[in-house]
Amino acid sequence: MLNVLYFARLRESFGLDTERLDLPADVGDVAALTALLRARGDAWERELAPNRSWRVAVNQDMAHPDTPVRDGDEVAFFPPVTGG
Amino acid sequence: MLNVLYFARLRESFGLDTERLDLPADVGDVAALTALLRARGDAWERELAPNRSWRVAVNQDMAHPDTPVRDGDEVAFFPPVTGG
Amino acid sequence: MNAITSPEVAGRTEVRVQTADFDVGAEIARLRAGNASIGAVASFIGVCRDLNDGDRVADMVLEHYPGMTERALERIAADARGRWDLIDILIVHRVGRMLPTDQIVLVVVTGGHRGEAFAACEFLMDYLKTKAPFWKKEQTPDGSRWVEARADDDAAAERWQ
Amino acid sequence: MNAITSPEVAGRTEVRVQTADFDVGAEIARLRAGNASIGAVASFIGVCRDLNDGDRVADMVLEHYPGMTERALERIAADARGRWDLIDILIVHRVGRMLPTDQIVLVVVTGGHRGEAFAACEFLMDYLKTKAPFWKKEQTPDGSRWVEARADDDAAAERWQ
Repeated sequence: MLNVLYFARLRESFGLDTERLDLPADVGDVAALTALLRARGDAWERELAPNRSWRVAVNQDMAHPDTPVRDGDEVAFFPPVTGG
Repeated sequence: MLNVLYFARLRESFGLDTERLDLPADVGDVAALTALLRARGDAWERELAPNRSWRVAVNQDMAHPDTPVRDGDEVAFFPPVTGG
Repeated sequence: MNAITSPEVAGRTEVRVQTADFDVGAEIARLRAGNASIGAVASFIGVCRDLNDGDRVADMVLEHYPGMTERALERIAADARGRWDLIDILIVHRVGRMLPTDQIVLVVVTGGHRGEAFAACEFLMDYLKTKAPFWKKEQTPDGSRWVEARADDDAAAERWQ
Repeated sequence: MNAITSPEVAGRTEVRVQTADFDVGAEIARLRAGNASIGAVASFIGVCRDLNDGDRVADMVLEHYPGMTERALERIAADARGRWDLIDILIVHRVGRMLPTDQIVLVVVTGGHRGEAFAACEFLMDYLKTKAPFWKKEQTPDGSRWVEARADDDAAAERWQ
């Protein structure tokens, strides 16, 4: 199981702030997980399209497409940050 | 008449914070005025020696050796500044 | 003559994310209390403006990622300590609803000398704006909108690399 | 929706030389009051340390050139306004006797954006330290001494030319 979090614009677009996700055997990194979510269509396909800007953190560290994702991880999707 | 002011280390060395000075006809700039003061000897010669560091302001603006000095001016001699 | 023999007071790093407002004077006084080795205090306050990208802003809501935000700010502070010789670092960032003229963020850096305190304070703000998970949503006359990340904030952060 | 229509409040330049201490929080609050176009407040406090050039400092006396000092500070502030788009500039410099941990100088710059406020605040301090007629005399265990001007302060000021 993964704990997946969504923030800001993504949270609103998905209508979801967190979900528990069974990790398929063939999903081993951030890129594969993103593809899995994008395949849900609608807002998922639109917000996570390659031409949109979003960020992923794994266990609260900024991640890259090839960052490994393992059972028990906390993965967060969010827009570029705008604090300060 | 000039109004001449001394600050900080110079004030202490000269034992003087201000004086009224008749301006000799041949003293027309800061360099000539400095030479006139240096000729007093002792602390004057020592503090205003070419190898010491000091500054001159004429009418409250930073001056250079060739800045003109005229009757009625306020001229100040002081060490490099150390505020802040 | 040896009148003053205050022991060196160690500096601290403090990071807070809170809905409550902060008191700049009190925060600075608390950091400085009893530490006679501090010669420089550089600080920055980010404030909610009533105008952004040409539109009136009625209010703003700041969202964050609890846990990761504090972690990111601690890391940014540690990075600053690796670059400069500093005494204290304080970062306070508010979340929740804010109105124009409300304070959003405070960064205070103390040190022996001003050059390092200034550099670290600006570095912390530049990094915070591009690396700490906060997001702003504004209310404008046309409705609410998520603030877009700014290219010049990325450029400001890249100066330090 | 047009909830906020605060008129633009003009910025001000304020320069003060005084023996009294200052209250950083109150000074910043006063500058900011009612001005919703301020997005950034950069400030710096210079503080009396108990150590300088390796010697314990028991106290310090700050002397200045009344009249020329205010004039120099006004000029430095005008110079900063010519370089950056700023809202307020406040410079408060104390004179007289000060003890370790006492505040010496305060510079506050407000503006729309942080980059300009930071740059102007550091510029003002660098220029003040090399161009405003103040002099420090310290009491150390070996007696009193006039503080010497520092080459790195000159270097800091030259960066802006």
